[in-house]
Amino acid sequence: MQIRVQADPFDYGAECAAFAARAAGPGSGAGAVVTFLGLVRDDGGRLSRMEIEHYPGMTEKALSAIATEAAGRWPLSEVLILHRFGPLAPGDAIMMVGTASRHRAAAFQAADFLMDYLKSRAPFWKKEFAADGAEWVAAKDEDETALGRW
Amino acid sequence: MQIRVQADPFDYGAECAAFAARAAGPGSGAGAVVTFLGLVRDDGGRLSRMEIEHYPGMTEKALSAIATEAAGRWPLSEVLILHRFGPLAPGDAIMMVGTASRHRAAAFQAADFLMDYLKSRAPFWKKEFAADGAEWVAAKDEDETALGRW
Amino acid sequence: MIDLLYFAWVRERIGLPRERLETGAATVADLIEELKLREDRYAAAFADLRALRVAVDQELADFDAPLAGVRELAFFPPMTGG
Amino acid sequence: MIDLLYFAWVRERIGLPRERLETGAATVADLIEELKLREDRYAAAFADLRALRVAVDQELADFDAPLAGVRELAFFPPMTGG
Repeated sequence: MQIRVQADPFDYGAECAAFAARAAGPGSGAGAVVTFLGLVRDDGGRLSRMEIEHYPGMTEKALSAIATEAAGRWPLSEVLILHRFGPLAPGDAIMMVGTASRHRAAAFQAADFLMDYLKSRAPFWKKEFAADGAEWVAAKDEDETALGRW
Repeated sequence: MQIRVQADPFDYGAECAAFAARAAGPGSGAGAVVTFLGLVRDDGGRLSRMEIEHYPGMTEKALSAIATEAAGRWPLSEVLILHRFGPLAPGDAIMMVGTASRHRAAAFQAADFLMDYLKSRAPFWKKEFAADGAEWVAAKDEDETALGRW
Repeated sequence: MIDLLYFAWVRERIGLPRERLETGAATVADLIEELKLREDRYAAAFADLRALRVAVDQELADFDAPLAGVRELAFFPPMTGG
Repeated sequence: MIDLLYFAWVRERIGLPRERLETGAATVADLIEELKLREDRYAAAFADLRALRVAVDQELADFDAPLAGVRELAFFPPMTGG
């Protein structure tokens, strides 16, 4: 299990390769690896930049708890949650998750679960900066509702 | 949209990086990228090797049809299906799919859909070689049933 | 003339990956009956149609599909990709 | 003494990211009432509790959570990670 919270950019391709190598080593039994990559949408050119604030200390705990919960619900040979904070530009990678399991249904469901929980239970807040001003992104009711799926 | 059928191994990390670069270029609006990687399970050491047979000509057509169907159901900025054939060893990468969309639900669902259809509608057949003999992998009823989800 | 292609255990039971055939059969099912009468290896390969799939000119089809104008017919077990 | 942390627009409305406080409040809700009476900026930040979340010693909690033994309390809007 790997949890990383960082301001620095990450190399998505290199992270995928390293995750698959960890997840699918000899004896892991892994047959399925799923990764999700979240990017800053350019929003039709409206967005000039984004700033992500987080709660150092709690963030790592919350992400570990979410990953541990996923590993308890599905037989995962490996889990990755990597999330950036600080200033970001349109097109930048914000975060990624990785899941690996024997079968694909578990890997898909666990990745989807991680994303749902990460969205509403990890202490990150996005602020968007556009030509017409800056605004904190509002949480969506549907994000909270999504947790009811699990 | 990229469809590739090949005997050669592929570099999963490099494929992920290239897919994300194609999928999330300026103006794509992409905010979510999902990849799935399928590996040869070692089956507790039982499996010594695997051989994948396919139907050249029909394979490419079937994969294109599946990718086109996915792109019609979800707003995808990019789709990748890459599948190997020929001899494979435990731990080897068999195939991968990639999907990119504005929102994560579409990217997850499209990747899951591609896998369900690829499993039952693309002309690939796996033969497993173990110490106690060789056997063609039997299709599972649940794989056919899974198509009913969509 | 029609090209017949066999894959996986269908290929192994029939003993070859492809062959060309002149046939007067009207449908896929008729052609299968014709083949089964020819030799035991065909009878073995086509013994249980529920375990078989057919592609007509590289598209999945039913066993009652007509053969008129068809160039390529493929028989194989249910697919196991992914 | 308790550490109070503020994030996102809560931090902006209150005008600082953290502060230490001596309080006799029994619960999170009591402390909020105490803060609201102190200055307008707290009243503005805590005007609508439905728009707020609280973490007690880095765990999400309810507003009626007791403060006895608590070292760190954080107030913030609903989270928007991912």
